[in-house]
Amino acid sequence: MHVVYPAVVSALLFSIGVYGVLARRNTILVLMSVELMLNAVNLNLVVFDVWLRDRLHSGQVLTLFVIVIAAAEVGLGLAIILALYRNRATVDLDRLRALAEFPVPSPEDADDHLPENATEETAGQASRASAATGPTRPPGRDDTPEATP
Amino acid sequence: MSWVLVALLVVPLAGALMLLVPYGKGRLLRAHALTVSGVTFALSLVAAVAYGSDGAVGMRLVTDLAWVPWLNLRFHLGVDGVSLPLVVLTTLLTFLCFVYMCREGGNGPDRLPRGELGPGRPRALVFTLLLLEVGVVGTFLALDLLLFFVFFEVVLIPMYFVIAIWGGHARRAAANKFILYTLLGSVVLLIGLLFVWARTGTLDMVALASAHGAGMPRSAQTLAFVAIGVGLAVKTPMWPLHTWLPAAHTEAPTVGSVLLAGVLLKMGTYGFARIAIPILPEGAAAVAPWLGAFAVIGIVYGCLACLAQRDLKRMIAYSSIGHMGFVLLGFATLTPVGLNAALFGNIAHGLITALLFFVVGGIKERYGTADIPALGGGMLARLPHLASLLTFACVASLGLPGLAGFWGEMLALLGAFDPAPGLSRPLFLTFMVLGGIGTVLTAAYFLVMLSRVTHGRPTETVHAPLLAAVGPAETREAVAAAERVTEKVTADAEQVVEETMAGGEDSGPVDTAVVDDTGGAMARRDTEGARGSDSSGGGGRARGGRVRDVTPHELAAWVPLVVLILLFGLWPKALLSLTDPVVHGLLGAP
Amino acid sequence: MTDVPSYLSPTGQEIVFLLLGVVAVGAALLVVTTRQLVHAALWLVVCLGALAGCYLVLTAEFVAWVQVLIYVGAVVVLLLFGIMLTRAPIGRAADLDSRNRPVAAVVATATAIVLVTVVIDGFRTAYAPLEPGGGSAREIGSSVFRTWVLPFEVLSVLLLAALVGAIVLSRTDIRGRR
Amino acid sequence: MIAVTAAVILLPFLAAVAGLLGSRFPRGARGGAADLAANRRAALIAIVPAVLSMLLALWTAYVSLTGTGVSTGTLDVIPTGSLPISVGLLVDPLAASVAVLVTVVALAVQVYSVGYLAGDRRYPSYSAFISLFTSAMLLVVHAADLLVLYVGWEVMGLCSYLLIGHWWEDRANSRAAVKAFLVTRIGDVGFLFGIFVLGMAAGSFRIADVISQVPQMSSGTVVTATLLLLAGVAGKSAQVPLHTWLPDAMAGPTPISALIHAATMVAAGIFLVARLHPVFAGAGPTLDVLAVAAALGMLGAALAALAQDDLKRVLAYSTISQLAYMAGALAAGADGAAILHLITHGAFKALLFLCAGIVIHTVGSNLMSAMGGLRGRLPITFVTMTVGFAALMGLPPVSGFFSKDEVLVSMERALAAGPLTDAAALLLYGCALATVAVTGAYATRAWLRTFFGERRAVPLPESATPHTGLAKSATTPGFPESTTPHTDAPEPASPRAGLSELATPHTGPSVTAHTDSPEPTTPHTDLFGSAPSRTGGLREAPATMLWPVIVLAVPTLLLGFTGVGFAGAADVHWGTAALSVLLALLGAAVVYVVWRGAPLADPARVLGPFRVPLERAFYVDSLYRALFVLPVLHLARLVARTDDRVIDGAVRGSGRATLSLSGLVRLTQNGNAQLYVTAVLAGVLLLAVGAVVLG
Repeated sequence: MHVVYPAVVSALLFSIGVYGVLARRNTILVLMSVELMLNAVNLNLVVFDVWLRDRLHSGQVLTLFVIVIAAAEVGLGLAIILALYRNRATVDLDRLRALAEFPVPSPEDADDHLPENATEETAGQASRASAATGPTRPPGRDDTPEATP
Repeated sequence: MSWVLVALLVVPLAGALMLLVPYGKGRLLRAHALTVSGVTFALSLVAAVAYGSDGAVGMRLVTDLAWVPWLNLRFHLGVDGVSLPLVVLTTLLTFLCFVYMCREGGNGPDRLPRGELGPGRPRALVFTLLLLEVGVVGTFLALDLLLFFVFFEVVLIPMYFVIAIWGGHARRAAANKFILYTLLGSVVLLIGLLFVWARTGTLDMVALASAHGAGMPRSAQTLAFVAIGVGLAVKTPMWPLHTWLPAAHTEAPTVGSVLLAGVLLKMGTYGFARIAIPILPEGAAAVAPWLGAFAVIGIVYGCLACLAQRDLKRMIAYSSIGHMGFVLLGFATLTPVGLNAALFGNIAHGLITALLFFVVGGIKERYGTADIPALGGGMLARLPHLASLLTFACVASLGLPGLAGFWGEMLALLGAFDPAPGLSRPLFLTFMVLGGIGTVLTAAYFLVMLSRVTHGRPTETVHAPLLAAVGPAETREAVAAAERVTEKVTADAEQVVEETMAGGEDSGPVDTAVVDDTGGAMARRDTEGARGSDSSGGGGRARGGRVRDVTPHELAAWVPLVVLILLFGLWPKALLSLTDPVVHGLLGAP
Repeated sequence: MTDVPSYLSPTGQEIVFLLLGVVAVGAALLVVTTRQLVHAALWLVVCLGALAGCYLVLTAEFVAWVQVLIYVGAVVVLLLFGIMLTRAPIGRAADLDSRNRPVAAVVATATAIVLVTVVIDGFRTAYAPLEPGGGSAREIGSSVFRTWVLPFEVLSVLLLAALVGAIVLSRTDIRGRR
Repeated sequence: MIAVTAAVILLPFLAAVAGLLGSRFPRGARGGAADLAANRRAALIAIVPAVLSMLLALWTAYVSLTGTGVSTGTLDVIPTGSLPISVGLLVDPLAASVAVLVTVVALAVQVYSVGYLAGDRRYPSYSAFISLFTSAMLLVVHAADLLVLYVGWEVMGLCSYLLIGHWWEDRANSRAAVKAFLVTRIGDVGFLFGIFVLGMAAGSFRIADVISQVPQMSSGTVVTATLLLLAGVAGKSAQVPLHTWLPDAMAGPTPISALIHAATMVAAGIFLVARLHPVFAGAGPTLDVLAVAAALGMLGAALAALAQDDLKRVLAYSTISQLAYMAGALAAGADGAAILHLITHGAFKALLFLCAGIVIHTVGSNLMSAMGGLRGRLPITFVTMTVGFAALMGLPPVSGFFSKDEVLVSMERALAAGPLTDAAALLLYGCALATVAVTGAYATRAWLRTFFGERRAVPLPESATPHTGLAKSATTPGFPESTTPHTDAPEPASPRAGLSELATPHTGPSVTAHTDSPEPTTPHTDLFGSAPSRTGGLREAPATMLWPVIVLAVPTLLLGFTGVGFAGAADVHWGTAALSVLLALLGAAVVYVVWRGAPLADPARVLGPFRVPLERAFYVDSLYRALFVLPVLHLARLVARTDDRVIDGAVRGSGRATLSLSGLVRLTQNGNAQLYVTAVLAGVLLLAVGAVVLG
């Protein structure tokens, strides 16, 4: 069998997984996309094992390991998602903005960037706080994580 | 004898490291600090003695070890007439700072209390200051460009913490400004040093200096001089790169201010004398007019800014800018006399400004403020000795002949009168005239300040901040007294005055016409303090229960400075004979 | 590898593989584009099943069965449970895609182009003759328990850790230290 | 010889050090008895070296004048990298005779001060400062190197600052002290630059070398140098345009006025010109400038003196006027005459000030409107002060007559031949003659208003005089009398008043006129009547104050006869002398006539509308204030603002700019993990593509 066929299939699967990870909002869907990417890798491993006639069967064994780890990963990932759901009542990725530099005023318009007025206000705070010196601690950082429902 | 220089670095470093072992508090910490700094000072004196005074040129007591061989970096130490006085000044000032920190009473954060460790974190302060000393002494001793830079940088961190931890209200901002600004300068300095390295292939200052810029074209020298000069000028500080200084001085604790003004600023000017001018003579010649212009602007500008200041420490900080302007003017002339002037001015400024900051620190501790209007007047009546010392320091700082401040300024002006060949004489004559105007303005702001603070009637003083000048227990008592007095001011006033009169007729009188609530409280506190002073054993507390005049510890810390100011003022040869031969060598002049 | 057969005369195995591959890729596309959560999980089953078929064609039978058992049997069920537990909407939902979608499409397409180009370029001449029995349970089993026994044991520890972690995470009565 | 001279200089210096450190040593005690003890010790420390120094100076002068002439000695040479500074001393007749003047006046002032400031808590520092002052002046006199001279020159400025501000409780005194220091410092900067020019041109800072090198210098150099030196001279000797500090300096204790305005500081400038006379002689334009400044100064100051009501200010303006005489003589090329006048003026002005001190001490006010009719009460003072005034007017046979005659003759000669241009010489001579007349007028006026007419004051209790230094109570400064009822407890006033007096309550309003209150006040007659007085009425001052006066009166009377020979002039020039005496008497007569008409009123009233400008000394102070002080202060505020807003603003602005830039970058950090991953993958892709394409 031409190695190109499985290799192309796995590449396409992987890209589809990438798209899923990047484009899907629901965390469980993201998890599924991750599975797709893992499977793409698995396919590659198997093909190369066959192609190279590895006497130790490292490719296939590694595939087995990956499958096992993937299962564990899904279990853990789901546990995390559940914990997240308990705390935030949502599993939508783009509402989980605890890492945001600026506080997100409301979940509705918290998509890609902040509304203009919020930026200006915080910038103003920053400049006032740092009037005396150079950079200081960014303001409003500590009220972000728990405050947003 | 070359071990002396290494010991100068090792002793304070070891002293600082020993503090990491938690072994003792109070007295032991005091003894430790005094011993370590005292030994270091003694070592520097040993170095001075070993240096001799035969006037020969060249480095002495050299230590030259491989440091990072694959980069050809060397641990190269040495001392000559330029660095020796600065080393001694550094160790002396550090020692005096520790002596000052042993004082009793007061509420300054920079104290080494006799008993338990207080909130001031004295152990950390001692550690920091010793580290600072290592850095400064190393800077003055280093003869390798990168070693110099390393020590130059080592200084910043302890100073940052001194300001940021033990400083005043706005200390964080001041400390941030200090470190960012000076780091910026250091980066430029490093670029300049590396540029020199790249062009000449060596980092050895002695070799570079004796080459007098051979192997570097004029344009490259100019570039390197500008980079190194900017880096050093930030530290010096030169106008307009000075704005970190007032903020840092205003917020730093007394010992921080003393070391900052007395020693740290000298690192910048020392760099000019040691690196910029000897290594890059053509670059220096190209940049000297600009350097002189900035220096002169700094002189006049600093003086004018001083005239408009309200805060004493801030004023002295600005006066430092003016004085360092004279030092830079001396360098800019590129003449032996100018360099002599700059080096003399360095030492003189270190002594005088250190004394000024000490005294002002004492004032701030007693009055709780350094705001000139809030101080009122009549300090000569209230605290005669302190005010006399302030007067002395101010007079020395304004460049009175016979005191150390004069010679540096006069010689700098003399150098500007006759600058090195190749420099525009009319330009430097203009600089000289502006510098002369600067001396008048210097006298003006110091005298006006003295007039406002030391002269006049003590009753003009705002008394309330004085409550801050006592210990916590006394403060409570004073507050209580204030409340009592506020209740029945009129009834108490006469009695208070009588008590005051009975307590001590020497100090400035309290004019009952202006005894208001707080004034009454103050007098009250005074009298009560007088009664309690015997038991509290405050030996420095003046008779009559006023705020203490100069205490023995303060006197012990200040008198050496006074003596040295007088000595160098009356006998400038003591310093000039050290620097003069070296300066000729640095300039390659006969 | 001079004896590479022509691409123009595919063997039966290749045709089967390609068909299964098309199914897998199409199902994967549906997984990431469908508007219904549960459908996505089901399309995932199709995709993984097709992949298992691929493994079979590639003579890796043991891996194929494991794939069916663990992925199709366990993982997808787990995912369906997850969907239920998070009270995800059953039926069509409009907002399963985030606003990042266009960018994601661009990046994914670019990834695909790069990968496919590289793969085709790299494996144009590679040919793997298929010999049955290479991936039988015996072969793999002896390999795992002879050569790879240490990683295998480490993996079991990992699984245990994952188990414990999942329990800790999902139980509400275990609190972190304050 | 040099060693002796060094001792002359060092003795007062050591006295100063000892007085400052040792007066209260070792106890540092304060309070009545301790203060008195400290004062006694300080007086001893101050006076004994002064006596020794004077004796040595006399011996030096004797040796120098009779035989050896010039001798120099160099102690050490200080390398500067440029011209070395040679620390050396110089003795020649000029220096030796001025040194005698300095030491004698200093001793007189020290002795006088013992009485004048008895009980002042700050007497030890005061006497130490006088010693330091003396030492500095002697250094100026004997310095062999211009920079060494400059050291003494500046230290004097400091001492005058400290001494004028002796009663620093009063802001006005403090201001006067600052003003004195600053105005002289302005001149001193020019002086320093002049030294640079001279030294660099001559290749040495040694005075002898400089003088010997003058012929080799270009005339431009000499003129520049001398003009710059002249700035310093004008500052120290209170010449136009830097004279304004001198009248204000009267805020100091009266002995200080005597010291500064008679013997030392103001003399230093004249002395310097004489010292460098060969240099100045080679600079014609400078002499013209000096002549014009002197001419304007002498007449203007004399006119200003005519209108003052404050006795000390009268003397101050007369000092400016007399110094201008000397400067005029120097400009006319007669350094001998100038020095002669310097010495006689030193004697008689010190005498006048010390007498004025007694008068003020007794009356308790500086204002002449509060004096009058003191002739009978203060007979000794009256006599001595009359001698002083006579010398001031230049009446024979007092010393002033001879010296002023010399000066006038030299100016007259300058008309015919000399370094001056004709116009300058004419102006100088004319002004000098006019000044003689005006001098006669104001001296007479002061004399009459002080000692004749009706008594306008009864004595103050000395405890309440403003000079006690401690007396803070009554001296709410500048208050019009009787408006401040003092209800407070008895003050711990001056120990001079005796602690026992503390018990005596002030029954009446005890207010004194303030030292510096410029406006004439109403008579004090009824204000002090009830105040208790230790002395029980007007009486002569204590002996320590009288003796110096008497001693000083002797040279004032007799110095002229010895000086005739000294100045090198053969004898008195009777024509000029007659003219000047006539003019002086004319001025005196006018004043007398006016005064006779209304003995209580001020003769200055006939000046009419000119009086106010004269009293304000032609508004020079206001002019300077508007021209220099205010602009500088505005500039200072501007600079402070600039520093805060522009320079520091730039620094802060850079910080703020960095922050806002970082704010831009932070916008991407919106918390969306998908975006992050997208960016990471895109980056990886780019890298991969880049690696493939470029590699």
